[in-house]
Amino acid sequence: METARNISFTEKANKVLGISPKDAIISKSYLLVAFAALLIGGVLGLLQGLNRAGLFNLPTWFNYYQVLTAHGLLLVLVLTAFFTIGYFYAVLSHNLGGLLPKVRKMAWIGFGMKIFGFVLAVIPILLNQATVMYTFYPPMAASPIFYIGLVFIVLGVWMCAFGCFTQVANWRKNNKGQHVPILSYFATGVFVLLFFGSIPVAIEVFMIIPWALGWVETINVLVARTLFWAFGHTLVNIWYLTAVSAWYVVVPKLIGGRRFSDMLTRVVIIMLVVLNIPGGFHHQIIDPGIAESVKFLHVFMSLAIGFPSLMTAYAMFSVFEKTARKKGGKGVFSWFNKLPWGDVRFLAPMIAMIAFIPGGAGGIVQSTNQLNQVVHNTMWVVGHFHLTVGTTVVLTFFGISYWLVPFLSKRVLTPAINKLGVIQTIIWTTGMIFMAGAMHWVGLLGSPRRTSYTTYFDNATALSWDPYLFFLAIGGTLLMVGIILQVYAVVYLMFFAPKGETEFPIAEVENHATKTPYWTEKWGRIIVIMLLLIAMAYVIPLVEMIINAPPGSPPFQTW
Amino acid sequence: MNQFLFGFLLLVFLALPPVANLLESIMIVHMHMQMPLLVIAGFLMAYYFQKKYPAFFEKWNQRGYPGILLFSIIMIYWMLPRAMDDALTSQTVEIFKYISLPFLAGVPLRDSWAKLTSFLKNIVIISFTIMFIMMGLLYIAWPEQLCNNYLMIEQITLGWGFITMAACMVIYLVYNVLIDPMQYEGLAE
Amino acid sequence: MKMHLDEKIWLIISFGMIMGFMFFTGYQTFVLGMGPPSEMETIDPQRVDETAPFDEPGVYQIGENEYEVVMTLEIFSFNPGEIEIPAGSTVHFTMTSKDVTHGVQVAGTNMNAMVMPGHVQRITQTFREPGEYLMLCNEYCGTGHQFMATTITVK
Amino acid sequence: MIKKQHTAIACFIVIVFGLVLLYTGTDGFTAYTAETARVNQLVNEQPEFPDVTFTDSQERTYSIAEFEDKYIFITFIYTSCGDECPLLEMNMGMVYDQIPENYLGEDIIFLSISFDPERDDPETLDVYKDMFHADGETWRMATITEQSELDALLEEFGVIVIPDGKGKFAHNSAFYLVDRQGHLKDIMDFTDVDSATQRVMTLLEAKEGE
Repeated sequence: METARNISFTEKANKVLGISPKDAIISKSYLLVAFAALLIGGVLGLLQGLNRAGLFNLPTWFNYYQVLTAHGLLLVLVLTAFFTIGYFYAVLSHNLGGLLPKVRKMAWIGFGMKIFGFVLAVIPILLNQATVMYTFYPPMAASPIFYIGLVFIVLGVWMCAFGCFTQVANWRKNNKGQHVPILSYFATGVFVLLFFGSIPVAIEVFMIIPWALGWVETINVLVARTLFWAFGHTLVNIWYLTAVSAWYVVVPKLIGGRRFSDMLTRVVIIMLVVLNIPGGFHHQIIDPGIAESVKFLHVFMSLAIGFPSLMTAYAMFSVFEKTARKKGGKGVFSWFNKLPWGDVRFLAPMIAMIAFIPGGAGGIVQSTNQLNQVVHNTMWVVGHFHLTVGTTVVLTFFGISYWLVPFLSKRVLTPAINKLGVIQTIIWTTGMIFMAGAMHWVGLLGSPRRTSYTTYFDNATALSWDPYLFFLAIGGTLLMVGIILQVYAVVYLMFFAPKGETEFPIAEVENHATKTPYWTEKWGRIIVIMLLLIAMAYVIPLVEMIINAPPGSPPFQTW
Repeated sequence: MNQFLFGFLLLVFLALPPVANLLESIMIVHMHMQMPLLVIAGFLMAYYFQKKYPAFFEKWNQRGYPGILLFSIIMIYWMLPRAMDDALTSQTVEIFKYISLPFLAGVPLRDSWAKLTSFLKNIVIISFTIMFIMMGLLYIAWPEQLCNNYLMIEQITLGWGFITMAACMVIYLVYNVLIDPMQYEGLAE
Repeated sequence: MKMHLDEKIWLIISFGMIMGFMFFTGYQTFVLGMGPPSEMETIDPQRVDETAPFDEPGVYQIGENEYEVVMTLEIFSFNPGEIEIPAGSTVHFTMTSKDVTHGVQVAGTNMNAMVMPGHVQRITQTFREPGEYLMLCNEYCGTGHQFMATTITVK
Repeated sequence: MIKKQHTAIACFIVIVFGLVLLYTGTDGFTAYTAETARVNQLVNEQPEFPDVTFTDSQERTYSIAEFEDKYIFITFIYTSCGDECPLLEMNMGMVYDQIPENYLGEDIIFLSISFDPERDDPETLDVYKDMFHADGETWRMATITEQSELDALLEEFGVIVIPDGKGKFAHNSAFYLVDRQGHLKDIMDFTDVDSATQRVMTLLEAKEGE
């Protein structure tokens, strides 16, 4: 117990005075960029939805596929990455006694690199020289500047990851033998995944750049695609892990309860980190050049991620029930009424969690061989990730923003904004039900993803899809309204809300909780196990793809 | 007791003919998945034996040397290309695999690992790393099929599998050298 | 670690569910032969037109009610463009791409496969009901992607 | 003190056990791969060439009795093979060229056996034969159309053929020598042409001395 006295002065000061202004501005900048990306990406999304439904024609100088590339890049990469980093740097600052000066510097360098990289990537998109989607499958070749931009984004992310590791290592040195606070533990897991998950895409981009510049003639298409999905799949699960952190730690506090077993929470994080990267192949289930046995192995790896998610589901509902019963809720379901449904900080993540029930089930469907074949590359997939990323993750982020932004700006959440938030959440949910629902359904009928409005020469089957696409457009319009409200709320809370103190909500563990074993802190071992699993998943197919490679493909520009 | 049960179930599961056939049909899975899983099964079951015969382990494996030696010998034997082929063609060798890996490698590994000093642990890891690198290079570079039951491409894959395993162990060793646990763990444990 | 009984039951159910999925997937793939299209054959993507069988794309009858369709894909068309077969035929598609990655999907059936340059892809589909089936490209392949489609007429 | 002894004894037992294990596992440190073990065993056992019906490049059919009282120099191949078989056949040709003409056809016959009867019909074999300048008489190329007979031969002579699912086979390559009584005499490394020639010549000349 000696170590308890070691808590540094800054840490105490932080608890009393709130976040230091220098740290706050880092997180605020990240969040502002995130929500700016949401606004622009949302507008582009609306244009697409309207075009897809045949209600609106895009001009030739800014076509559907350009819009789609930008929409994907802004929302999948910028919004989520910037929000996650902003959120977790606030966590690190709050949990671990303020950021170290060098960590702060690293966060700023990372910020600059990412913005610079992003600008580099966007210019060719606007010039219609990089209309390759955010998945940029070779042999489609964009302008080399696009890929160089991506390199800077990855380097920026790595900078932030190392900032986090430095901060955590420093804290542990000053607090020997103690467990890293749970949210910082989540941050460590997320940054470990961000770092290792982006290595494959970095390799892919380094393969592409000399090829796009014309220094080498051909490229191995399948290897590039495999490397992309080793990263792409990890990425979505990183956002998911970020959302899960709020569910485990923040939501129980907001409903006035305690959080679920600390040990189990850490085990879930470890499992999500260890099992994540090997799951990428379920995006390639119907690709040629990968043996059926290897695909089967990967079905296993993909489904394994379902296990910690199901553990999470149990944990959450257990916390809800316990808390509500303590408040006098009775019967099998009536305790449900005791939850603070009128509080947007609870409502948004709660709906997010509920959305993950069909979202996760859809995910299991897609990662299973035969079912994947039915829905692969149809609108179903788009519906799926608008349900998981667009609802589960983003709605949790929205919920976080209602306390994180005022916490950072030393302001308070007013009842009016809370009400606006509740309305926003309902609009968002309705919009997503329309949009994701229509997408799932029309996908089952065979409508392909990533295709601008077409009737395929007035084909009867294609014409029968139109009514569903119309629902998609309605959903998209509602979502646009939701985005405007959300961005307004964030700007208001950041700059105009009344001054005051907002608490960083972190729930306590149960009183009689069992002690968490110390091995959970040994990240070195966890990372080695993760690398072994990655090797198990990727050595076989990559050796096959490289040794038995067909002659490579030259670059194509098909837009 | 739970651990013994899990280990035993794992062993039974691995011994089921369809599972065994599937795992043995791919060379790298045979060596780097089935065999380690068998060792893990033994590792889990060891707990029961340690509880049941504490005197035996105390007497004959006092400092862990004989145990780790036995573990290494069994592992080396199963790294022979010959052994893998024999396991597929001869029933006796296959049965020997299911006995030797859990009980002669997994059990002594658990008992010995707890008794070895960290210096010796590192020595063991280093020797296995060197062995894995050499086996890896052999499998990658050898111009002929080393195992009659597996294709050349599988052999190369297995070679790279060895190299990646070795790389993981190197990372672990570097981590052990660079990071002093005393700096982080203190005396609280 | 202390675990409640209901939690144990939940974890066992979760684990069982995942293993169940695995079992059925494995059974369908390896026993019923319903695995996903995973052709391992490769081809030089720049010499597709000179490589058999793709030097002569077309529809070939290979047995009673059995056809082989040798097909090349390039932006933004399928070759052969028109396919006509009698109802109840089983069609074996042998496909490859001459340029970028394409996807082949026939709406209203389970036929769905990626076609990548450098790789041959094979998939078999039986068309029982007569009708016009829409075959389209479901992987973004360029500006004209939305026009890359053809019909399979089943009589 | 006693405890230290226990450790020593245990280590000793383990090492002895290990040596025994490795000794038996490698046939006394002679065979580290199953291939070597197989060759050693075959040469020791000298199995008899089973009764099969050949179909050669000239569409003749005959059994092993055709070559009675002659040495037979055998390779196992398939003509669609890309890398290994042409090399094997080229080396076989080099052995063939070094054998004095008077032995050819009289005391020794060269025989390339295809294990891919489905594709290697007489015409294919005939074309393949010319690629290596085999005359079809003293160096014949044949296949065994009856699958069960073929399998029996491959099994008996330990030739392992695994189809890779892409129309190719993985197989082990060597020179096989069958003696005048129809028993397997030796299996030789096909990459070492000179030793193989030497071995064959010694056997052929031994007869002359009789």
